[in-house]
Amino acid sequence: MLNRLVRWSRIKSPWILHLNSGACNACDIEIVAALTPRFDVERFGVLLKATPRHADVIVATGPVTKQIKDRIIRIYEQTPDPKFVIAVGACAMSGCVYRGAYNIMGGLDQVIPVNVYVPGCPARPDAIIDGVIKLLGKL
Amino acid sequence: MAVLKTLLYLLVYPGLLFLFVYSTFCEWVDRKLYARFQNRMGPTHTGRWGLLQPIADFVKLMAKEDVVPEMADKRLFTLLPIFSLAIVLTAGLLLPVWFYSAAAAPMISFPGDIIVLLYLLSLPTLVFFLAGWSSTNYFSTIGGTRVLTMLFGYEVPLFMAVLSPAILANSWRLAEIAQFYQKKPILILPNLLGFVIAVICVQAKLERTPFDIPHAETEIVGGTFTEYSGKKLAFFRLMTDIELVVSSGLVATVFLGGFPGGLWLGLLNFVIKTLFVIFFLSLIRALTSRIRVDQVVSFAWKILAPLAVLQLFIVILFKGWIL
Amino acid sequence: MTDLDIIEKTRNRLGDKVAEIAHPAPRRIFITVEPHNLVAVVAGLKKEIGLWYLATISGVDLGDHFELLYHFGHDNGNLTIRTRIPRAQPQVESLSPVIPGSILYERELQDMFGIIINHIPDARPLVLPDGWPAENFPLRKDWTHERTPEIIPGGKK
Amino acid sequence: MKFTIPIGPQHPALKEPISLRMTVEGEVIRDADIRLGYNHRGLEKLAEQKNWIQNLYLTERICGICSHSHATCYVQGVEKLMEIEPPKRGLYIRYLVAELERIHSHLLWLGVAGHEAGFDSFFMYTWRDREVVMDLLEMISGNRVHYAINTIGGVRRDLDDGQAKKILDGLEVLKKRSEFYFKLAASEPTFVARLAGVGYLSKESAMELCAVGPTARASNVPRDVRKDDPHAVYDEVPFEVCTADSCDVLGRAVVRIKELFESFKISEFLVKNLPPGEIAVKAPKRAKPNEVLSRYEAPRGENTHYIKSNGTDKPERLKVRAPTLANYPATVEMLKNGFIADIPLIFAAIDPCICCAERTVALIEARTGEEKIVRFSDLRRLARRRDHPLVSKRNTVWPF
Repeated sequence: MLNRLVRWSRIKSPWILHLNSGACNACDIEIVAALTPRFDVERFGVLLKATPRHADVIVATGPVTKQIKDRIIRIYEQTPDPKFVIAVGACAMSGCVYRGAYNIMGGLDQVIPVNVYVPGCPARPDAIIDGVIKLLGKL
Repeated sequence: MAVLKTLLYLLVYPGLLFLFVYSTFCEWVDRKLYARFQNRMGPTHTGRWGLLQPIADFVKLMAKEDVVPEMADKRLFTLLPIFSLAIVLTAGLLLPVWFYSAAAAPMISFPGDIIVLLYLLSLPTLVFFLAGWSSTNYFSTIGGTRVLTMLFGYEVPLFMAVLSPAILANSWRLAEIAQFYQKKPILILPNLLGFVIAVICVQAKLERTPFDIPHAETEIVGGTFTEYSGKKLAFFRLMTDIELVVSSGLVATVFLGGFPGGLWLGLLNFVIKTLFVIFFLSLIRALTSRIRVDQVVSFAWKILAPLAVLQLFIVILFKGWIL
Repeated sequence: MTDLDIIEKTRNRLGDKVAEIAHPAPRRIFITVEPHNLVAVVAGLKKEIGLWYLATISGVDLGDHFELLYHFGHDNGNLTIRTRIPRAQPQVESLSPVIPGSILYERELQDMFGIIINHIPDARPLVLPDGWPAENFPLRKDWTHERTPEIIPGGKK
Repeated sequence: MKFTIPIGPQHPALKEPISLRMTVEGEVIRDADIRLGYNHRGLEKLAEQKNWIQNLYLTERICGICSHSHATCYVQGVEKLMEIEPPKRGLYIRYLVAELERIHSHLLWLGVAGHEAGFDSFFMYTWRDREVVMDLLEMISGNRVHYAINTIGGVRRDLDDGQAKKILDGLEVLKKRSEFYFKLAASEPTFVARLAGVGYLSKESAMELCAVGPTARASNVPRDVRKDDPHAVYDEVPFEVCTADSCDVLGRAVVRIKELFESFKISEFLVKNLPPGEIAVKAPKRAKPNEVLSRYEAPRGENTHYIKSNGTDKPERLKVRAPTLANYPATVEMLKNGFIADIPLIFAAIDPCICCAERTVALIEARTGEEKIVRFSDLRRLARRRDHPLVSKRNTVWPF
């Protein structure tokens, strides 16, 4: 009973943290666009939080640069359990055009475990919302 | 029987349980209004019309991992959320809505309870400061100093604004002030200016836009609550919601004639009047942008405080000549 | 001020310091100078035709030489000052006394090509990511990058 | 009470990773140090390994907000190198997309500025209207963000009459909405109080530090590549360079709003005078050894691409200079002696696009200003004092 309540609350209230690990801004503005009136993710209880301590879901964009790698790991560790990671966009999945450049580690999964991949260059807001919902459906 | 009644009073209505449920409802109203002002829907999919959204947030936070930063003062860090919750719950008991028996217990209504209530409502601010300070995070520390700086600004105008209806009613007891205005509702009008000042100050006390400086997201991340997570954050959020209910209840008691009509009608009155105040609070939140902390202090002392003094003058002159 | 005016002025006032003036397209002027004359020419042009805006500095690896192109913008087009420095001794004077905004691009040059900028106000070596190996200059043609193998989470199927 | 606060690399005010280290005394910033490199992807090296067409894809992904501007700047240069002349109709469509992108970018900026100032309703309203222009862009190019409309020698997609009409309708809606909202924003005293007098950058320092774009124009430096270097269609299109003389964040907002209306005008002109004919010519695979400097006025300022070819199908060197990089020294100057509360606004005022700036690395350190230790008791006094004498000087009038 209690477990079901907790599970329900987790599904209904995913707070997200937006993490940019070297993206080109395209996915980022689409994530922000998902908050705005046309898409309005607050309908599903999604709130954009400022600090990793308050967040449940890390929405990360962009290929991982060598400089930011340690930061990403730190932010991931700062987020309290249970936590989930969504990689938004082709860059966060594999590195996209930047794959193989000297300062790129590759996709996000090279650094931290990823739960959901949302493809697209950039992913549309609809796709991002769909990614979040798919993640929640798996809980 | 008396013990049972007291227990019921403390835990169910109007104590813990009622305040919990009603404050989550108020948060939902606030969020929904804020979203509607912005052309959005607000929470819709959690319960009917998203009504359960704040409760879902609360339960989720309770079930989350609770991180205490290494550098923080652990005892203080853990105690503060509970302490602040206790403060606002106590403050909630002082509101004269709970008069279902004519002979109210003297512990909850006594001459001078308006002052106690005001001070109880000031305490959370100090708790915020301590919370920011004990997290030893740069952002929290800045947030903490901002909390205190703002306190110097809005507290005096708020006290003066609440003072004027009390002077007119010639009482320091919330229940009597409310009764006075229930008998002569027309006398609410001279206090209109005070009402506006009080609403603005309550907005500042609750740290909502344009006064959300201590936890301004784009400047200092989470401000005072940057390091708080899990249960503690849940308590702080619940506390803020209850503070919203209690302070709008205070404004409604003092300026809008309290909540007459026994148990059920009184409750209805309470809901309608607090929601009326909360509507204004949400409107201000949606219509303004955040101002700087120096602007808050100068605004409070240059505009709000003189206006509050003016309100006092109006009330004193009114009382001398007309009554 | 049209292109021809600028060319004429440059020729008249700074003719002894300028090696070559080219005008390949409308609103594009390329001036070639010796490295030791660079700062003097920029200062002169700033005084004569009000050249205050340095768009960027491009470095090109030409094998035994580095070519530096200082792209300036003016009210009516673009002026590029070109200079060449030997690879064996990659040194050039800093422009920052004349144009304070140049410091960024000079640091970029230091970082990407290993060109030493003399008298640069902030001489901290430019870092790529922290812990980038020294003497590795990514934009030199002889520098190649070895791709690190990637881990596939969950393993290959 | 002097300490350093780190802002970033992950910070809600910065949607992109960058690290600002602010030395603050209470609420007042004494020194600023910007550390880039979190977003450095090594694009210029990559470009040397890809051919001309592949690089088009790459340059588009320098930045997501002004993706068209980098691609256009690159394509302009490559067309010159290959000595081909794109047909007029293609050019008109290309610069129509460019102007629509400017509209989307400026609307985005206004929303972000509102968000940074804590004015979330303004943010929501502008972003709601931004969806109109996003729809138009999607209709023209098939994509919301990376339009990929450019190709070497012209554009990929044609515009038919129905679409042209839709664009004109959309622009009309946008014009009305923007006018209304900006009036609203101008009449909101808390918002204007937050912008006026903040982030002062004098004309002299703007010129000294080589500021570009709206940042420079708000300091009354009338620099606009579209006028200075009227490439492609810009010599046929009537428009004005917008400037402001208040040198603060309010000025930058005003410049952007004025430019928004210039862009409406230009787009309308381009749609109404769309010439008939082809949209693209065939481009050769290789370019003769040559060099070219291509400039383009992106929403944030001037883009400069220097392209050198060596006779193969790959560039010898592609140098990209994005406007944000040029504005960093000016930002450090603006941040000094401001309040912590103003950091996001000042930083947002240059409309930073870190991903643009960071295809290479840069590290700036501020020249250390006068410093003195301030005790806690002095802080309150400091907080009350009006630090900027400029607050009263409001010579920038809101355009409505």
